[in-house]
Amino acid sequence: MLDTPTTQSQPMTATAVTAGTPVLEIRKLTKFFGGLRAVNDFNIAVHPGELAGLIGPNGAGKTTVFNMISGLYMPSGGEIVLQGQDIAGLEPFEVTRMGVGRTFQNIRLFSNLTVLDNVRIAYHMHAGYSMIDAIMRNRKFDAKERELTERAQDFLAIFKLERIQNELAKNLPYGEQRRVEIARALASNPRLLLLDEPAAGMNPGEIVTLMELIHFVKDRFGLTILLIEHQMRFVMGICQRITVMDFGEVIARGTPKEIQENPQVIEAYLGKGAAHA
Amino acid sequence: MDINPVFLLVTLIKIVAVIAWIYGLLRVVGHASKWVKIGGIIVAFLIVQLAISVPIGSSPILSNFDSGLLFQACTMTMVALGLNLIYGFNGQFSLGQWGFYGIGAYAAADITYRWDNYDAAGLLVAGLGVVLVGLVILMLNRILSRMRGIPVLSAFTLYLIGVIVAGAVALFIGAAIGQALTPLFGTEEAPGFLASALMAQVVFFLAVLIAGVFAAEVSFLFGLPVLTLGSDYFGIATLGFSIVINTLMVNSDTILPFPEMKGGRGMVGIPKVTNWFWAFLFLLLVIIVMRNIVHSSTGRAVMSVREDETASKAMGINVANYKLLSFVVGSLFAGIGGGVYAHYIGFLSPGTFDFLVGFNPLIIIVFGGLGSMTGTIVASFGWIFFLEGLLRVILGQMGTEAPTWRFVLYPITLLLMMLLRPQGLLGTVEWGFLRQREVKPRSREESNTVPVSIGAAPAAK
Amino acid sequence: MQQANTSKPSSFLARGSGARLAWIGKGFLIILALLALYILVKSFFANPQLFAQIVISGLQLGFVYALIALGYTMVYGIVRLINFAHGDVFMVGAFISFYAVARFRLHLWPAAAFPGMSSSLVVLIGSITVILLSMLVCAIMAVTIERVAYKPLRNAPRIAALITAIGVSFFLEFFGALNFVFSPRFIPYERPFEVVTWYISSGIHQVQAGTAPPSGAITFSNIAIIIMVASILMQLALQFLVRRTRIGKAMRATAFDKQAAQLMGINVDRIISITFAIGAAFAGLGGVLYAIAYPSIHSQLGILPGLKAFVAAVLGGIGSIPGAFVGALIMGQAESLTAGYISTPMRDAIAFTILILVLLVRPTGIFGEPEKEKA
Amino acid sequence: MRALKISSLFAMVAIAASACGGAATPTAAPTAAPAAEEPTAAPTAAAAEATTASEPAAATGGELKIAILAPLSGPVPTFGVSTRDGALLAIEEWNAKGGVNGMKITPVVEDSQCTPDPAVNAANKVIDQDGVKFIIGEVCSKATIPVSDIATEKKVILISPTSTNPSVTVDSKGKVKPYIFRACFIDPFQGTVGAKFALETLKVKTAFIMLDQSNDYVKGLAEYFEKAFTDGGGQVIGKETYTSKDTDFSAILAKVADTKPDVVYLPDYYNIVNLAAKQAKEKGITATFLGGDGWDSSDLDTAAAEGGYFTNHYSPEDTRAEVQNFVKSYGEKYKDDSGNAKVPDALAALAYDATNLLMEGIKAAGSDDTTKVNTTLEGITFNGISGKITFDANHDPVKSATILAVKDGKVQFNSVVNP
Repeated sequence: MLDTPTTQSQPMTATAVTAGTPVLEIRKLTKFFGGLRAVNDFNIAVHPGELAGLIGPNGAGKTTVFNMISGLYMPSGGEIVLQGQDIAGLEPFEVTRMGVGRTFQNIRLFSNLTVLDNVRIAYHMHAGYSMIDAIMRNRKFDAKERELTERAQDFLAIFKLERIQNELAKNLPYGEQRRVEIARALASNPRLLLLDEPAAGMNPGEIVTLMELIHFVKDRFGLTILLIEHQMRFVMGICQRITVMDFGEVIARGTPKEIQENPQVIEAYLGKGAAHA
Repeated sequence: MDINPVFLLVTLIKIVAVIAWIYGLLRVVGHASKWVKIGGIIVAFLIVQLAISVPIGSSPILSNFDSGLLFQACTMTMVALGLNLIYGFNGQFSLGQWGFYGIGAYAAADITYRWDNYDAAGLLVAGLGVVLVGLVILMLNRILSRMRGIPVLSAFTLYLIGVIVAGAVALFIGAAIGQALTPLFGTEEAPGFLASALMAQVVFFLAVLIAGVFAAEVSFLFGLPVLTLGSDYFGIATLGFSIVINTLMVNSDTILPFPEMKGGRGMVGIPKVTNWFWAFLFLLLVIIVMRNIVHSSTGRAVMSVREDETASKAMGINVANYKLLSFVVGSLFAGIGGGVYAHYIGFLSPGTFDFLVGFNPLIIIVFGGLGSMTGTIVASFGWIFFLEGLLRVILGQMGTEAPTWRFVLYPITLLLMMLLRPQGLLGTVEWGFLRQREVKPRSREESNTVPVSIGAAPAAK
Repeated sequence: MQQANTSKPSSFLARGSGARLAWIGKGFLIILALLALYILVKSFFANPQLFAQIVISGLQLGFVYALIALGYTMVYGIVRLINFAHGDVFMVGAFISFYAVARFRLHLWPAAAFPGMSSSLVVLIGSITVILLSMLVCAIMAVTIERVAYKPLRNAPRIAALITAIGVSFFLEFFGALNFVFSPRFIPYERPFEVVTWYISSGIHQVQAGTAPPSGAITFSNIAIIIMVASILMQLALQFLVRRTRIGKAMRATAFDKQAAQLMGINVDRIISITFAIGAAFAGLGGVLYAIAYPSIHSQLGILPGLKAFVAAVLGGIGSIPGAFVGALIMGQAESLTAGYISTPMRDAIAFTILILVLLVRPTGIFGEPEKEKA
Repeated sequence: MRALKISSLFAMVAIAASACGGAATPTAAPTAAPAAEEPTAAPTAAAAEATTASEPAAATGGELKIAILAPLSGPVPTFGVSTRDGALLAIEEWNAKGGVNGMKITPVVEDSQCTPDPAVNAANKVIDQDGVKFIIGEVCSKATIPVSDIATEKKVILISPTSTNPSVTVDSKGKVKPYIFRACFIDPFQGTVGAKFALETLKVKTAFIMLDQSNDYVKGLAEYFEKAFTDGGGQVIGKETYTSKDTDFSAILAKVADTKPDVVYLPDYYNIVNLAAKQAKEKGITATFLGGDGWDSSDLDTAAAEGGYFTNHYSPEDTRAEVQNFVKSYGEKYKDDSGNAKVPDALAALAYDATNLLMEGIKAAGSDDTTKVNTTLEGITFNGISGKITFDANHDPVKSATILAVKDGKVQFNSVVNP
């Protein structure tokens, strides 16, 4: 408590990162749950402006990797280097403050709050006024609150959510909830965006829209994106480079085309017999 | 005895009038114009003040019975609002609110008691102690918040040591220079500056604030480690807290060094300073502060913790801090409520702060609707006026055996209410001032974003 | 907790600077534990007989708590409801047996039905009848309460059911206090069988009324033994029920995932009712034994034992049956030893402080399963 | 908008206003207590309010309202019921005799729960709404103390039957509160009597004191017993505290067994005695139990307390006519669950005495003017169930104590100790 959210007037585009140095570099990341090895010796490097994909069958450990990057799980070993700084083991809110935004596999909106509030909460750490300002309702509060609200509304406008900004999040249909969640993740001002199965539960038409949307936000905000996805079509259509996991280990990496032809991947997805078929 | 319908009717009308008054007050405070606001507050104050003090015939509209209920409702509102911040808005199931209420009551009463008994050293120690402890906590908080990964228990131990040191320093300073202040009180015949009538009011005001802050400090120390517990476990720990506090009250003269609190015998000699003005002022303050917190970025962060801790963390919100924040602010309100209560009733006994009675604020906020400030206010007033007002009037008229039925009817009402409206009386409805200002959607032209052409919204409706 | 074994010197975060202070918190706890240990050891050597006596009384208390705590923990495990009315069911159990014994002389029915039966057998069968009656009435009552007050709220917010639980608790306490129900008085309880006390002093001897046992003798009574045996038996029976029977399996399934259990064809409503019934039956048994041990009953009798038992259940890890048992024993000892050696008026305060400290070290109680990490 | 600033502005304005009159607001309310009234006759709400107050005090004829504040619900309803029954019996008897000064007495029973807030509400209600000028109650000191302040302010006569805390009749500065009386003797007397009895009659040397720290009544008795016992040459070899909610006394009793005192002083209510004495018996403790008036109840477990003694206000076996008549009429009016006549306990007797005291006071004053009644009560000599009562300077009654013995399963009269 008692901390004042830092006033960071960052531009809406992420600070330029020297090309070549990865935004995110994970080395030898390992996670045990009790005796169970969920992730073993996981390595990945995501470069600035890249749209990288992480795929694998159910239970391969993809979400566990995400949870370790965003600080929800404490890694059992390894390094997570975000722009030259090791963030392994930091509290989630600290990771977020360092510029990592994420969405969740099963949508986690603040369901009893309005869409606008959902997005405004994401910008809380940059709100720029303290609780004392809020209690006094002074000029600083008014100015910053207006700025913050307008900013949030900008995001909503981008996602075509401005008409429903005062709806409670729980009352929205699924597709809109997804978009609110992405808008919210973007509002936290990330450089690296982690998308956990953004296309889950969407029909092909929606998926196309979503792909356009992701491309748009990536270019619009200069983001680096790492996404987990089940739907091959989606991943193959959007990602530049793909890493495949199975049983907590990386089994393949490469361009979509390379991955599609990799027998190990086919085996992991379709079972042993399939590769020989 | 016969049932007297006039009494019943009058009592009912009074309840309706009180709720109408609350509605009016909230509307007026929420008004855009500054002058309507000021005028409205003063009018709202005066209406009740006149009803209390100006007799019609030989009895005022609001008799002592009614005004007593009013004061109790005001303090109950403060306590319940605090709990609503903790539980309703932040989702931390706390049963310890009554303990903080008790702490506030005893602390404020002790300060004014010392003032009343010309104990300058005691006053100094109390004031200084609370301030120093507060400063130490703030200072340590600054230092510790820079350290990463400090275990909660270690932080707690450090705070505890800091608080003990601060308390000892206050005690030392108070003892050293306290006596020098005694002449300021003057004598019984020629009261000095400190003993004047004006100072009685000022001391009371400060005492209530100090008591609130003291309750907040205790809640900080207690909440720091305990808020790491999961919801229900936290509830039990806080229940334990209120029982520990109650036990300490019973033993305040033997185990704690406060002979004037007289332990289980109850503390007498507390000046009865609370009047409608103070009750109203503190109520208004609590309502305004609460509303301003809730409808701000801080408030949204607090609510996000209730909605989904994990998502909240992923949005960069320091969940532990916001739990602690709402717990401390909620306890501050309870402490202030306790201070006001102590000076209304003029007598404190540990029995008032028994854990069974401590369920009342919880019942009230659930009744009113979790996360609804209006609901809490209305439910607090309604609850007191129903249980202590209406029920007393009805049963009092039904013969000598009927009053034993009071606590049979009350739980039945409780059950029916919960079964019929599990979301609470008002759900999440807010009135006037307490409503969040609606933000108008910005049209595309206004926004400075580039129009996007990503196709129509997904069809999954 | 596992610490990331990173060896990254470049980290500007100075991570670990706080973690290195972990010894402060641990030290604090260790000092408290040592203090408690010191008091106990010192008291033990000062007067071992007294110490043993206090431990025995703590055991008796703890086993009664265990009987009540089982009900709390079962109900919580299945419907996640803190059933505040459970303590009052316990009270009703005590009253049912009181009426059965004092009014209807039910404990003497074998003598009336089979004249010539040996008196000890009469007492045995009679007492068991009374106890079974209490358990049955409590079970029926609990199921009724569940149907009326909790079931309609199963899909409402959890807090709504908690408030109705408090309401039911108030209702039982104050309805019971009405003159024509249990009356508001503290009623001297008539026992179905007499309490016999023995003392250990070079052999076991019975305490004769009016004569003091020799100094240094440790006394214990038949009711203490009955409470312990009953409590342990019930614990074992419950373990058997939950682990080995179909109903037990259904209970565990329901506790694990109500919806999935329903899909598996389990009648969840029935399982919940059974859970309430079993918990209440144990409370009823506890009520009778408690009243026999502490023979003064009134309508608010259940509040404090109920609360303590609940705390015991939390201490042991709510939802866990052995946890409730162990928690109750710890609670009994904590109370008894505090009363004996630290300060009687602070007994509850210290019991709760212990609870809070245990929770800080093990946030879900001693036997509680750690809360699932969710993401 | 700037609601906070505005409210603080408002605060300043109002502080200025209240500095002169703020503190006085409660007293600014009219203090003339509303008199008896016929509420049903009032046509409208406002008129009802007005009639409550404006009808002149009926000195003769009409109605005299007496409020009985008793804890009928809450933690100790049993005390409330006894108190109410005792007081109602007295009122009934007076009404049968034609009332006081020709006024018919109407009781107003209110539940005050033995807790400050409800007690204050109940008091305010009976004073403001019902226009009562005389209160019998409350039972518990912690409820009577705040009520006594209200009564003093409103010039309402209050006689507490059983509140023993000195603060009931004396304020924190040591001044006697006018209009406030009590019908029971206070702790110093009873504690001292108990100690004297132990030393002189029982001729014991060592005592063990068990007390409830949170109960001022028990604490007071224990304190004065200890003082008198030590002063008289006895030795207090142990002192252990418990709380009123305890049921298990084994830890304390283990210590009692260990120290082997001659007497155990347990000045608590019968419910605690039932438990503690019974457990002591089962543990083979042979010390004599000694207690105070709290033991007095038909629910005292005589088997548990066998061999014990306690000081009391009266004995139902007392042969005085007042006592026997009281016991008889109480038993006729109130029956227990199985239809047997109830034996009045000390609470009932004291409530009965308190009510009679009040009536005598009103009768002697010749009117229901509380100032006059106050004066007559201060000088009254009244022969009640609990002995001859006069009031000392602190409005505490000066009267004799009775010592009762529990013997052969019965409570028997032992002796009377005069002050």
